[in-house]
Amino acid sequence: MNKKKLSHSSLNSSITSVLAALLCILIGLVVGFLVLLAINPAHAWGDGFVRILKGGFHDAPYGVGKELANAAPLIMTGLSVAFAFKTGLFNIGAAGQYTLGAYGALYCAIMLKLPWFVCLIAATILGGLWGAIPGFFKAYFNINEVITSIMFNWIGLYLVNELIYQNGTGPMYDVRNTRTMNLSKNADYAQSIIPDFGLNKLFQTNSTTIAIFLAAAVAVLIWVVLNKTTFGYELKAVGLNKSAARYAGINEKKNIILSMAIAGALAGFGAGLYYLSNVSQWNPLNSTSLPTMGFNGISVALLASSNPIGTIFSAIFISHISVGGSFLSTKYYPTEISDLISGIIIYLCAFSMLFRGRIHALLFRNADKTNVNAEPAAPAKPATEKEGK
Amino acid sequence: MLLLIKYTLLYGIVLMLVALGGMFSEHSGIINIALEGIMVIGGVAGVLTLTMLPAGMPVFLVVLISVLVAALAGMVYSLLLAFASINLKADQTIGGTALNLLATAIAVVIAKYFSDSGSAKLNYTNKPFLFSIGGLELSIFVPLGIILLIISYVVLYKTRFGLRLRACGEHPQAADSVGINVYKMRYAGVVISGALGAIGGMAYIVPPVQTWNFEVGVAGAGFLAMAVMIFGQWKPFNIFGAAMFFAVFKSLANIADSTFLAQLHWSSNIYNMMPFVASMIILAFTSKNSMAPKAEGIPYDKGSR
Amino acid sequence: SSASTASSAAASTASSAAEGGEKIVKVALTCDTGTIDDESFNQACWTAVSSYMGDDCQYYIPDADASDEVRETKIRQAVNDGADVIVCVGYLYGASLAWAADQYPDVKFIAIDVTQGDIGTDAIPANCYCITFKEEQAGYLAGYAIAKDGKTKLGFLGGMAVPAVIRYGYGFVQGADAAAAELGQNIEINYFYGGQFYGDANITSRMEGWYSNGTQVVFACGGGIYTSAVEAALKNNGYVIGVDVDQNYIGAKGVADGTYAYNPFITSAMKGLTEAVNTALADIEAGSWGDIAGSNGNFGLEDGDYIGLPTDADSWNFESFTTDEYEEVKGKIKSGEITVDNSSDDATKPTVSEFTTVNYIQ
Amino acid sequence: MNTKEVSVSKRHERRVSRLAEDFVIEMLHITKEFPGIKANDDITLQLRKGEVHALLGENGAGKSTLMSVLFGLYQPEAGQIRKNGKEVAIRNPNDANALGIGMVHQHFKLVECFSVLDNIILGVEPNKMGFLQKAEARKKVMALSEKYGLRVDPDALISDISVGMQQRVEILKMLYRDNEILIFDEPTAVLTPQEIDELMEIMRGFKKEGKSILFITHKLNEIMAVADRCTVLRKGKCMGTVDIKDTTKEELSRMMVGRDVQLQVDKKPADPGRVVLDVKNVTMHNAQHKKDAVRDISFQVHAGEIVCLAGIEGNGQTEFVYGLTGLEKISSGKIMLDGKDITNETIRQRSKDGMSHIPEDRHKHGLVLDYSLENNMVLQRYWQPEFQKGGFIRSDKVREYSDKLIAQYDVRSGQGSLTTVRSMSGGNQQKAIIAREIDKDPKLLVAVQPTRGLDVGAIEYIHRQIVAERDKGTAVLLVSLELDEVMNLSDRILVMYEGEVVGEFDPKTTTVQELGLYMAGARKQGKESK
Ligand SMILES: Nc1ncnc2c1ncn2[C@@H]1O[C@H](COP(=O)(O)OP(=O)(O)OP(=O)(O)O)[C@@H](O)[C@H]1O
Ligand SMILES: Nc1ncnc2c1ncn2[C@@H]1O[C@H](COP(=O)(O)OP(=O)(O)OP(=O)(O)O)[C@@H](O)[C@H]1O
Ligand SMILES: [Mg+2]
Ligand SMILES: [Mg+2]
Repeated sequence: MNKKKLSHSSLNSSITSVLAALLCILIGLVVGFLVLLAINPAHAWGDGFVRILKGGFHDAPYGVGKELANAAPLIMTGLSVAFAFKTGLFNIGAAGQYTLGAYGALYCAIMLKLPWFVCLIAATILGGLWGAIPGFFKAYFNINEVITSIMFNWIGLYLVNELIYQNGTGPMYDVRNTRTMNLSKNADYAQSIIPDFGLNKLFQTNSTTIAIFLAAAVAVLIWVVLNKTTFGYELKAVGLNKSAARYAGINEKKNIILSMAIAGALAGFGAGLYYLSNVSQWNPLNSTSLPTMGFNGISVALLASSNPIGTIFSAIFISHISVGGSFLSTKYYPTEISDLISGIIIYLCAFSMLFRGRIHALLFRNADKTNVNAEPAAPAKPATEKEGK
Repeated sequence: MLLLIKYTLLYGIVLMLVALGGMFSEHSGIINIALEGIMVIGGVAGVLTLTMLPAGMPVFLVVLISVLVAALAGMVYSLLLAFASINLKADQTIGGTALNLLATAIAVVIAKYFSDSGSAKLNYTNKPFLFSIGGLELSIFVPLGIILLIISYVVLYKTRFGLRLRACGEHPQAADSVGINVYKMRYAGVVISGALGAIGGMAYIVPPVQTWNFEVGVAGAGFLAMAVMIFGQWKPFNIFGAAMFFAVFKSLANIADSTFLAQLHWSSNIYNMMPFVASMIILAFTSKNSMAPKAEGIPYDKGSR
Repeated sequence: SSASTASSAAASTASSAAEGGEKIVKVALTCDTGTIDDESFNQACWTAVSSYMGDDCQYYIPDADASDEVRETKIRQAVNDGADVIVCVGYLYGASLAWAADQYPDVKFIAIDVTQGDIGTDAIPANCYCITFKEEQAGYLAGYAIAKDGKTKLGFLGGMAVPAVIRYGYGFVQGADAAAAELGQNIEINYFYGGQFYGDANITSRMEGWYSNGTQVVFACGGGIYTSAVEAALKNNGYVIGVDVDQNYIGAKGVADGTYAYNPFITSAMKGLTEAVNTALADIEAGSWGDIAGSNGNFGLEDGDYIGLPTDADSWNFESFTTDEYEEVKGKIKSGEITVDNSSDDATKPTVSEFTTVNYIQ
Repeated sequence: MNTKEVSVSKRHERRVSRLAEDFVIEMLHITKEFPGIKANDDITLQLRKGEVHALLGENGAGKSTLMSVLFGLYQPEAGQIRKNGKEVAIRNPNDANALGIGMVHQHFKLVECFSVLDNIILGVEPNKMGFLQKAEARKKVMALSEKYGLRVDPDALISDISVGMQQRVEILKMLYRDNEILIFDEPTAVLTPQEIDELMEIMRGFKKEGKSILFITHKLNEIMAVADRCTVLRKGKCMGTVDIKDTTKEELSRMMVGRDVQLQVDKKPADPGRVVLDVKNVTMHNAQHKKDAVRDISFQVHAGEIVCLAGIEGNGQTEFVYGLTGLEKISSGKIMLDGKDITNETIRQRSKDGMSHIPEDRHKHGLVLDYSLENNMVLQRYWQPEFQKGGFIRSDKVREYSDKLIAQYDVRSGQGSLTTVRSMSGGNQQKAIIAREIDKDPKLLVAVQPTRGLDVGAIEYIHRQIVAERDKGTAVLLVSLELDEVMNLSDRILVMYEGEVVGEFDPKTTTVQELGLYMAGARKQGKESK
């Protein structure tokens, strides 16, 4: 009977979360449409709203391929943030960890010419290291990870730029392109590119690799770790109550660092997926903005209410509307409309707990009314009285 | 040297203003991570106002109106944070992060809408904001900032409002139990931070150039200001000191090649990194007795005990 | 599938136009970075296109940090929106062009600042016409003129270290060096890339550092970055040299509306963007696309007046340097008497005489 | 109301008590609901002028809620409040304050980093155009402090002063506002016996001044000592009001829980076996102060006996327990558990070696409040092969085990094993911890204030569990501030003062008074106590 109750109530809560997310999306889209109307009413529907809604399908299959190529790293940064959330930490440092991951992947690909999976591992490790630092500061100095992560985002950016650029002489730096070497332009790097198994052909793109499947697989793995293992139990316990975890014999310092390291590793892995799919190259001259992938990860995690499986879908959605936004005609609309929409959605997500409550109340009003101080079930009582004496 | 002072002041005042904003918000119990976004909003509002004011207007009025509009915009924008985190009890860091993402998008959309060419670039004049004393050119934001600093100190420590505000950030239940409206005080804290943050955003953009591309945002200055606030231990004058400390690094990074530091041949990446590294080190040393308001980040629920 | 219909539709209109006298239906301009109103590179090209085409044109600019993929998407979009001629502005389009030219054989591509090397194919694709300029010559002229004009402390402020900017810069150094050697006068050049194509407090403060340390003129070479140089110059009675187009009008406008106390633009190092784009579009409509397609028009002084300084009285703000001297040195370049090294490798700096000190700042 | 009626009512107190004029405050038919529960169900409480009126009830009976309604923190769904016979609306603490109602909350409402003075004036700051005028406030505070013997240093920070002193600040807060009706919500839970006596004295003083007092406590002794009348609540309902003169402790507790409660634990004499815990010369440094928190402590606990560490709060008990259980490192000394040196073992290892720990602070250490009850039930054992296989949690086994404990220990909650522990009442949370720790079958049970803040029913239950554990042969180390508990439960008592063990006693031969002297540091046994 209890089992049934569990599956029932957890199903209810997932339905509620999904509905809440959909509601956020709906409101975001409506506001987006209003903005389109305000800017240029004549084209708001066909040239504006429909393009955003259609996303990659506006230019299928190419657009869809692009959407997937972008979704893969987004799933990972989303997972990075979501994983940290689940363990009680706010990883706003995914951008920095992603930066380091990019460096790791590109260094192994360009300098060491290693196979793609090795490069991916390198990206994961470097991202993990960069994530571990704020974890360390949190564990040993009790400094809020948010502030540390923010600082290490910038430190990471400057560091990686310096390492790659080296005043224009860096061996990974392609002076002609002002980017790192283009992996697909040189047969030397072929083994470092993630295989695509015909996906590029299918989508008529150059960078749709199996990255999306790798990312989805990792998401499932993270879900299992968090929900089914003792390791996940420990991590969550530390996140929810450090002192109690310590009391329970869990090494809370180690676990905080581990949590952040894993979160960082996930972000680093995402960078690996992105750069090793050769979606883009690193531009070390850019010293004023962090990779947006890192911050969009926060959006993804929020939209998924930190459910690892949910990040797969929310990442694809975010990627969908931003590809849609990029198909907006500059003649009528700024492409930033899609950023605006996702910004609004995330803002709404920030208090989606409220929606969730309302939706839950609406849907399951009669299903699970509970009384906190309920008397225990009848048969339990005599047994305890006997026990007491 | 004069130049170093000038740019240290210029940049330091920006950081200080924004950090003071953050301080008010945190003393009321709300972590305002949206400062970066508020700066952008303040910047775009102030700059737009500048472009729209008629040419012949007296300098004094130009400054007054544009700064007020910026502050107002920041206050309105910060209401979004206040609403989410006070009324709806949303997670403050998450709400703030969302507002940061949103701010740049809003600023770009607005700037593109208003600029003639459809780019996110706005042209304006900064003349009304500059004046010089004996060869040292300063922006109006320097005296304004100093005044706001002193006012901040007085308000925080010498007035009834300040006492109540701090009580709300330290122990909202206690404040509530003596009849202080915690929600109202928190709104006040956040809105003040909106105003200061927005003025800071304008101070960041306007004095040094007369064209701004809003796609750039404010390049992390808001986040740095948060570091300044922590480094300054949530106290006005300490924040001033911390801001100047950061600003010296920043200015050195830029004018290093005009000073003896040019010999070191450090790249600007290294200079840029330094304030962050320095504040990490200092944070590590001062972490043991942090003065952070105790209730910051925790939504206040009248019902909970 | 909507894409394929769209592109085939575009293709068919293009081909029918070809039969009916090469009428251009729609031109798309795609930029690589910066803004459309950067008062230089992008803007000059856009002005050329829009004044030629009227309403039948549209521009596309990706985000600041876009990838090849994104640029390909921009081209795709342009085709989907019905463009039959696409002007790709900026060397970053190289890789995307390799793909696009292949993908859309019926679309005509005019690629500005793009070389075969940038595209990376064995030959320039048959439906692509590359336009490049010898920026080093423009830089040389500016450097020579300013040093000849008696300025001894110069500065070069690049946007990002991209090939065109580097050529301008190195040309500038070579020109200034040549004048210094001629005059037997020691000169000093601060050389720096801002890493961005816009001005802000960082750049302004650096420029103020230069000017207040005696730098007289800065060659501001990188889209919107000039704003910082101008800002700093005005505070220190310094001057700037414009780039790409005659930027004197910016100063004049500033003086007129009171933003600037005086016009700080001494001169500008120009390349004939508008002319080149206009000529190419006219060639298409005149039916001579076949002559230029698949080739690289590398415009320098040898080929005509594609490069130079503005000689209008308004724009000529030198103290002593005369137009005659200018014509003389220009002639020498034209004739090949002077060759300007056209390296655009950031890592190898131009060689200079003992009169010149270049202070490369990282 | 008029004076004549007052004097009449004084003469015929009992008979005419239903006359409205008799009371300063009347709360009539108050109902207050929270989601899922009626915290107050048609409760009527009438307070006379100049009386101490006690409010008694189990945990969660609704006492604090009722007082919060009176103080304007909550709005009732039904019922009315009258002051001096006139109906009043109390929408917030300001209204309450205006009516002369003040409250000392169960958990102090003081801003730690503010000075005493700032805390007192907060909310009613004397000011000129918004600028604080502290000088006059200081004068008034000093005068009040003088008058009622409430010694405080107005400039000290709250974080630097003792709990007793903090309570004085709370009381001064009420007096500063000229309150006539004073509510004390469990004021003695945190005080030492001496401080409790002091507080009782102060209350009597107030009574003499004509102030009326509402006094919530779980300690029947205190009610008997100071209260005039007592209203009893049970599960949100009013069980009636009685005169203290006419009642007994037993009757009160029966009213409260609805059955007879044994206030005295009956237990067999102890039968101590082998030495289970051997503490040798343990010293611990204190992070904040130079003085050592724990100084050279040595003692033993045998199997089958309950040894109690008694003492006033802050004399090193907490630190010592942290050292013993591994939460903190000890500076020197040695700890042996059943013959094994565990001085440098990890917390996990100590647990494996047979140590169970009922922590002092159940919210901080004892529970992960946002975990489900079942997850909390295995907090100390989730890693055992019984509950995991290859790193994967065997959730069916966890559920089974948790259901078993819940049934066995009568842990009440809304959704059984799936309940989020945060939503459970304090008593049931404590029961869950006790179930978990006892079911581990420990060799040594360290129980720190196992009944803090619980009602007599829950206390009785927990005491029985601890005695049963002892009878099974477990060594029990009890740390308690509650002298009744100490006397009731222990087989041996060690008194700690300033980090040292200053005496060892047999509960059968010692008295509370004697213990009090040792706890206050007035006396000290020779070194033989080791
Ligand atoms: N803020 C709240 N939200 C929901 N339910 C609450 C809230 N406060 C109290 N309750 C409910 O009201 C009941 C009464 O709580 P209250 O705090 O008044 O009890 P109490 O008698 O003071 O208990 P204790 O002796 O432990 O202090 C509780 O059992 C609880 O279920
Ligand atoms: N904010 C809240 N939301 C929901 N329920 C609450 C809230 N605060 C308290 N409760 C309820 O109040 C009840 C008792 O809470 P309370 O804090 O009074 O416990 P307690 O018995 O006094 O324990 P303690 O001695 O630890 O204070 C619990 O059943 C809990 O469900
Ligand atoms: Mg209570
Ligand atoms: Mg309680």
